[in-house]
Amino acid sequence: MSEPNDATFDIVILGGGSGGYAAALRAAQLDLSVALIEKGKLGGTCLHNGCIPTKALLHAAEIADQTRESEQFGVKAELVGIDMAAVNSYKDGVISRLYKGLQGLVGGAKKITFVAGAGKLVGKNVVEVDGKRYTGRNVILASGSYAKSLPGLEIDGERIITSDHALTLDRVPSSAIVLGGGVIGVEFASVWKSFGVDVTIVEALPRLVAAEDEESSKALERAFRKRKINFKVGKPFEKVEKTENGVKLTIQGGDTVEAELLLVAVGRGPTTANLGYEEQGVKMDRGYVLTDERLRTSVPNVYAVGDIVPGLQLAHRGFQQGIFVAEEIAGKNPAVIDEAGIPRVTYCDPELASVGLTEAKAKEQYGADKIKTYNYNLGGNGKSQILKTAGHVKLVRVEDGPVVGVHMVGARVGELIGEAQLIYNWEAYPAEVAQLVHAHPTQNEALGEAHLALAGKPLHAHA
Amino acid sequence: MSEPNDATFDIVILGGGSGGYAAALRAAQLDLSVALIEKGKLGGTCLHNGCIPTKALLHAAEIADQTRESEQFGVKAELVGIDMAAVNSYKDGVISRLYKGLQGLVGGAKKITFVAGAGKLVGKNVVEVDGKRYTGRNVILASGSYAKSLPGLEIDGERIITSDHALTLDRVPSSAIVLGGGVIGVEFASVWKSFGVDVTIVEALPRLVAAEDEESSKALERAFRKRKINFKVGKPFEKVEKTENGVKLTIQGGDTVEAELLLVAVGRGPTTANLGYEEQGVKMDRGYVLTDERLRTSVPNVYAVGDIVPGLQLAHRGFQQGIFVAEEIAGKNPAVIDEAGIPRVTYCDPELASVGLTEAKAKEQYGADKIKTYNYNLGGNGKSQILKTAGHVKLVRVEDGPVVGVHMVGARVGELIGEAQLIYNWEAYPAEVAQLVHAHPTQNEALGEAHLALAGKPLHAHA
Amino acid sequence: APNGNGRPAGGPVLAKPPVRKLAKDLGVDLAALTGSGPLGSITREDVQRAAAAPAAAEPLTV
Ligand SMILES: Cc1cc2nc3c(=O)[nH]c(=O)nc-3n(C[C@H](O)[C@H](O)[C@H](O)COP(=O)(O)OP(=O)(O)OC[C@H]3O[C@@H](n4cnc5c(N)ncnc54)[C@H](O)[C@@H]3O)c2cc1C
Ligand SMILES: Cc1cc2nc3c(=O)[nH]c(=O)nc-3n(C[C@H](O)[C@H](O)[C@H](O)COP(=O)(O)OP(=O)(O)OC[C@H]3O[C@@H](n4cnc5c(N)ncnc54)[C@H](O)[C@@H]3O)c2cc1C
Repeated sequence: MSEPNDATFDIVILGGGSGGYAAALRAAQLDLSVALIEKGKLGGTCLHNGCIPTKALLHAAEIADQTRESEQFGVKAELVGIDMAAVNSYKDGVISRLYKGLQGLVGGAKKITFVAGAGKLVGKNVVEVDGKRYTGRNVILASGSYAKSLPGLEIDGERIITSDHALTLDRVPSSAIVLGGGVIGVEFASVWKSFGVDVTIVEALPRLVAAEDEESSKALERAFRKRKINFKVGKPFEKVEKTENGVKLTIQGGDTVEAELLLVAVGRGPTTANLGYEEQGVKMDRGYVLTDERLRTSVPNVYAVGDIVPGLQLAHRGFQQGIFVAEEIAGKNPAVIDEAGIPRVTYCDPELASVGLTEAKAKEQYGADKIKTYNYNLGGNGKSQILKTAGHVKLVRVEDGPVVGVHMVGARVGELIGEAQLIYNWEAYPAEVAQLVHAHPTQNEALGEAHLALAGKPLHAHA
Repeated sequence: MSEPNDATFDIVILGGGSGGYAAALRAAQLDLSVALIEKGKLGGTCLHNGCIPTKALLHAAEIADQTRESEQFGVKAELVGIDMAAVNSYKDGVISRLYKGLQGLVGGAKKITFVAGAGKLVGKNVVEVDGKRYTGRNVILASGSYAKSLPGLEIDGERIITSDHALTLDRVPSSAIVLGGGVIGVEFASVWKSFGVDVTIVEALPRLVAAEDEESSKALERAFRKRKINFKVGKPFEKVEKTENGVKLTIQGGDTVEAELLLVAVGRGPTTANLGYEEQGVKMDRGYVLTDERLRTSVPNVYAVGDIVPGLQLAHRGFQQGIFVAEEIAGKNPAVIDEAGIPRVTYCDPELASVGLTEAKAKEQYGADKIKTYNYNLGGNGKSQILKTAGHVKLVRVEDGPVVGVHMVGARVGELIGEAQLIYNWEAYPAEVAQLVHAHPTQNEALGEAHLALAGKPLHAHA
Repeated sequence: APNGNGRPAGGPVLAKPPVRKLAKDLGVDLAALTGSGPLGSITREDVQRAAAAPAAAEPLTV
């Protein structure tokens, strides 16, 4: 029998970020009782320190750029400057409105008991918070991630910072080094450049956004060069020293960069240390929780979702996994999630968006001779011309088969990924999309044009 | 035998606008010989006096608005004014780049003979241009449309103008009346308001954009009220008088509006008069060319596409019909076009986008008790909050059946219509879209959320 | 050869893309189904019927 202080639930969820709260909301809809344990703020990284604040900064950045370039469109305007206090209050306003909405959803769900506090897995199906034990017929681990650093790189929060600090900076630095040319790195580099900062990205891999299709990286690099965002790729960082007014970073080989501050954006590590996972027998790998494709850990009835599960670290992957596990527990037998079918958007300027396989991966998987690609240049797309953006929509298909990859670069192309997501996941053939002529003049028309071309019937394009 | 001066083609196309040139390009791909006859500029209304220039103006308008409101985002800027000469040269630059591209495509197609001049149907399969006869094994009528006026409303091109004149105005008027609250009317009203003009729309029907779902009209009217765009709906125009400095318009019932100029945007009529269509036996109705669902006119081997065919007057409908007829003539037996499946976008601020049936139409077609709707408010959508836009995504579905209508309002929602177009045309069920959790934080996520909710599993929304 | 649904030769099984995805999720082999939809296309109902009665759908072998 349990202590009077203790409680039992259908599901105990450890962590109230994207993965955890999505699982809680879906479970409650399925009439399961839930304890949702969160030591910080409901909404987690994404809402408070991730997706939302960065995208608010990126939108302020877009407005700064458009104002700066407004004369090209016939609008006479003068950019006076960036008021970081006002930028931050705009950003915080967005967060707090969404936070309130989310609290309303979780608070309004009768089946969810929200528990504020730090939890630890103390039994195979028990999480303890401040001495109180929450027993779950099922447990979902959803403790998320934190900004990593590298050996020899001590984050001081002043001159050497992570995205957490960058999101609350009260000034626009004069110059900055961004260590890491992945998603988070290029997003901050883009924001800062728009705000007038002299930015240099340092990336050990041979190209920016190395997880993307190679042509996407090339197009981004071209655009960044035009924007005068400096980047040095292909060599790892060696050391960092503090200078009188900032930092000096040395790249292997001796090249150095100096700036007012250094943003360390070298990836995110799983928040799993000292949470009792290993002790309870949960199989782990370098801090990540291992699961099968149904998100079951090695311990029966213990599941894991979100950034602690190896793979894409994206909020909507957390949502999808959270919903999946709730449905799985409710016996709904949901379809396994295809990780490649999860859309990926990078919100720098120009934006990148992709779903499915890169050309290289597709060739590896199907054989090089079985893969056809088409690259539709946004130069032929009226709306993109109107926006004065450059880029492309690239399709990867299996010969006589479906589209298995969509890769886009250009201002605002992130919004086209919804359609691409259906095409990839529903295994549509180019001709099936081509048949549906897209709205003119939109950017999504470029997706239509690419499919027309790949189906052998280009409209506003050469074959 | 034909005169030495004459020529015979697989297809003779009368009119080189969206419908005509799409047919020509597709036919050439299918190895058919084509004569493409155009009296004005290749590209027609859409490229030179329609879609493209209006969308360039709307983008300049967006930039003006964002500059005006930049402080809300922390960007200090000052809007000095609109330089109409510069706006026009930006707009003309976009047109001329696209025009050059199109000329390259048509000129590069060996099977297409471009004929500059005004054509007339002088035989059932013969078009005459400047005394020369072009005989087609097939003929496609694609002569497009012109801006209509109303009895008692004489267009003088100065104070009483159509969209043709509005697109080349060399100044920003201080005030304007827009007669007609349809797509073209609300787009110009939106542009002018952003440019600082005092605008009033007068519409005889009871609501703006009356062809759209009623909730879309309501949302647009709410937004326009907030933007201080005046509108008077529900009563027809009675008369217009010129005043010392402008015009005075009287609405039935006696209400009057005065302004510097009056834009007449009461619809577009088919360009079919004196082109020999009736004489050759082509069945017509009030100037429109009647066709069956395979776009055949009443005369064998004579087809019609684009704005002269009753239905939606949209460029991409012209593209789709042009491609259809070329494939039909080539014996490819293409699938009949579902007119409701053609996406509709109105590019004012906020944008409107829809595909499929309105709620009212769906109820008429399936019975009121068989129709379920869901309206997802953009208040819950992170990216829309970041953009500070209001609006909604509304879905109309058949009970236990597919989504049969998607209706959206909000900044930039026009780009979401590509996905909605697949959903409608592929007859997807809400649960099938809901399964694919959308990228966070995007606006297309709102489309995902609406499907989640309609599938009974809302995420960031109440049920 | 092309058909009334506009799907080219060498194209996918005659079913709308979301229906093909549904079949995949339910483990139904579309190639083994006869479509009851327009022009012999496979409908959602065809897929669900096959998924509900896999054993019964199996031809008896002697
Ligand atoms: C700068 C930045 C930008 C990003 N931008 C995007 C983007 O645009 N799009 C996108 O899809 N993704 C983005 N991401 C990634 C996204 O934020 C994560 O993928 C997502 O938050 C992962 O969700 P999660 O639930 O796994 O973890 P988290 O959101 O990290 O949530 C985990 C929660 O668990 C709580 N927790 C941890 N330990 C305990 C404990 N012991 N007891 C109680 N509670 C605990 C934490 O406080 C936290 O709230 C971004 C990330 C960053 C850092
Ligand atoms: C202001 C405005 C904004 C618009 N915005 C959009 C939009 O954003 N999106 C959209 O989809 N649609 C839009 N449209 C509608 C779109 O322009 C039309 O639907 C489209 O152009 C129709 O194509 P068409 O080929 O039928 O006719 P047209 O484009 O009008 O082409 C007909 C061509 O035939 C030629 N012609 C006519 N008679 C003869 C003759 N006797 N001999 C030789 N040539 C001849 C004409 O010169 C013309 O070039 C807009 C229209 C206007 C006016």
